[in-house]
Amino acid sequence: MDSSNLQQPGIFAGLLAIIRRDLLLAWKRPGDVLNPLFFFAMVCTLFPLAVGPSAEQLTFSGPGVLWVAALLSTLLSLNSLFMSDYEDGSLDQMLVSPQPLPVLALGKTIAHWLISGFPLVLISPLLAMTYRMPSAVMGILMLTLLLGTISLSLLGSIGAALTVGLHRGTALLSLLILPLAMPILLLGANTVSLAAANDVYGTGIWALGAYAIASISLAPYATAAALRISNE
Amino acid sequence: MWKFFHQMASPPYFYRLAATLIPWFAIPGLILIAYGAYAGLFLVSMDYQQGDAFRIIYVHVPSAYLSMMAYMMMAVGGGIGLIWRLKLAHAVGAAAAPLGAAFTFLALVTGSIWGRPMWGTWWEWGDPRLTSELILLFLYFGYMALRSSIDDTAKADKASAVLALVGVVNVVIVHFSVEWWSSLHQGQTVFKKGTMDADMRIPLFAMLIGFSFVFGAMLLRRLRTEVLFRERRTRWVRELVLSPEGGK
Amino acid sequence: MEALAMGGYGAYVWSCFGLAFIVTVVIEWRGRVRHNEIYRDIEVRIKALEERE
Amino acid sequence: MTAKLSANNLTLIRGESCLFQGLEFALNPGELLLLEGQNGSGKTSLMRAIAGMLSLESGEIFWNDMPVSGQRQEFHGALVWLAHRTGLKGDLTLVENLRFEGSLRRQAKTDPEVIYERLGITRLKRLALRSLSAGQQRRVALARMLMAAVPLWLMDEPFTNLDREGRQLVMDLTQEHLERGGMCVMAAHQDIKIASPIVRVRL
Repeated sequence: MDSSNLQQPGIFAGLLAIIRRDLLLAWKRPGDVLNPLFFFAMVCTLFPLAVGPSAEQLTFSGPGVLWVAALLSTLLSLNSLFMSDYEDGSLDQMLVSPQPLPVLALGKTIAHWLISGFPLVLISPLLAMTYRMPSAVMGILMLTLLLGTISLSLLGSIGAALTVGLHRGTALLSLLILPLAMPILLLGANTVSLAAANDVYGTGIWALGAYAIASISLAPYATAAALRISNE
Repeated sequence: MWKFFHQMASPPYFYRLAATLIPWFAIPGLILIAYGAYAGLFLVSMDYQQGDAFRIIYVHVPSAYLSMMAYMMMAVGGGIGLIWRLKLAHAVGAAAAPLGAAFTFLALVTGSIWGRPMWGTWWEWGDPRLTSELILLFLYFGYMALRSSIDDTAKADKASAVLALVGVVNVVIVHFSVEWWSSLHQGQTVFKKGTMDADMRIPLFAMLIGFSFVFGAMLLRRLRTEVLFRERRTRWVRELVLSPEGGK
Repeated sequence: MEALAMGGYGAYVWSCFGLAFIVTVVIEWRGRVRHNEIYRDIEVRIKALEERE
Repeated sequence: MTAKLSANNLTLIRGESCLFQGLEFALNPGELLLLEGQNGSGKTSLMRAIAGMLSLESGEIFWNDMPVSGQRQEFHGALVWLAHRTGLKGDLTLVENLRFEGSLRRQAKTDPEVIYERLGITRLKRLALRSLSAGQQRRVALARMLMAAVPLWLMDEPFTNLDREGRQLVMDLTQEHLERGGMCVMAAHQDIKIASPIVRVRL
């Protein structure tokens, strides 16, 4: 590994470095990756237990349940996004780093998504199967979850940055982020339902894509501003 | 021009100015509301479809309007506060949030009461405006919860300003996505556009302006409280309190 | 009396107007109470400081 | 007024209390800025304000006679921050931690092995930081500082958790850095023995 940067490394190097570090940290603590997945699977199990195993009902409510479970599971994992950095002083180091803070915040969020959002997208067909979702619809489910979890992670990073260091962080984070996340849930779940009903579902995909692009380009700035404020 | 703004924003000046301004907002506002309410309740002839139930718009629409205006004010105030470090602008957010939440609540409840004879149910998920209004209420709750959980006022100001700015972008997205969603489910709304006669509209305008004026008066009063609290350690507050006439 | 009944919708219409009135009054009253509390706290603190000097 | 790092009329209010008011200093290459004061007198806050982490009530900090607020990235590229909390990850090894830091900022030409040897941490290279003592972790943080090729060191209580030998090492390293034309801002509540010119700020 070349560690003799005689020049100031560019922002792309910084972005990759922080993604790599966070992935390495997650690798050393696999619980952080697995807990949201278990949570996702368990919420999906709760529903048939509560309303009964009728196939018709499960097919009808499957997209909604899967999406709500994905939203809650992402929210659960977001709380720890900046927590350990705040506690061990890494956040201070990020703030005085020559790398722009939005880049570092984006890197951390990307790593978070790779750890919690992406595996969730990968296992979603498995759970969708138990809800008797036709395999043709599963592609749409995965696509909406892919776009949706990216937006959720980015949106949630703003909330995590605002609440880092507060005592009642977890409950507060949900209170801040859930109303903001409602459009994503609404677009995602309804698009899958439309696809399941053989209806036109293009609008929702485009809207989710637009949301994801807008949040990639805007959310890191809000997160950076929030981190500066929270760490004062 | 800049000098004027700076003088406006100086806390002791604003504290006194607001006290003189309050009646100038409150009295015209109350007169307009009195006229609008009387006309809306008794003078305007009833809607041929909805009967007399449509008279609820005279409180529902102004409340819904103010619920969104208050959120806009929080966001604009927060933005100004972050960029120009104007403490008074941050105080606007703190003062407007509970008022906005109250009017959002009012818009929700009146909408629900109106829906009861129309839909036969107190709550209709298919109505996009009520759903958006409910999400707006949650946004207000989040804003106030964040504010109250940060002890340091300066920090609470900045953090909640960021939240309000993110939230205001989201309000627009909520609006469009909920419209799309309700169109999928053949959602119905009782508020139809362009079906109002002029004689129905004039009292509604009176109510809108009247509510806005009264809101202004209430906001100014709360701003005075915020200014007093934030400046409690300063010399001018000390002199104000010790002066023989007091400064409530 | 018939005007007040609003063709059967009276209860709905009047409860809306009444609620609007109550909510506005309550929120304004709470605002005033808070203002007076803060003013009194400041007054007590400053007068206590004055006396010590 | 020309100085590499300077400040005028700094006022900082935290919560209810005013930590300092109208504070000024000027620092040139080869000089040490020593912040003295009791615990809780605002030494750390002043350091954080210099690093741009706290917003000041009034005043401005200048780097090359230009306000830091207008050149934050350049200024941060010229400093390292050694704080009470090391900012290193306990789950990662020494090398993994320092490699990450190395990808963020410009690095010195010195061979890392030489630096490890000097600090006496060569044997600890492959261990997770969590398993090291507080003093050893401190030495890793010092290694990060030495590996960065920057003129300005911000050191908040650099002697905590270090034994006598370690404290002497910090003083030697600081001395060498200053002799090379570097600058230091140090908050310490014990006296330090350094031959270079010292600018004192009493809080």
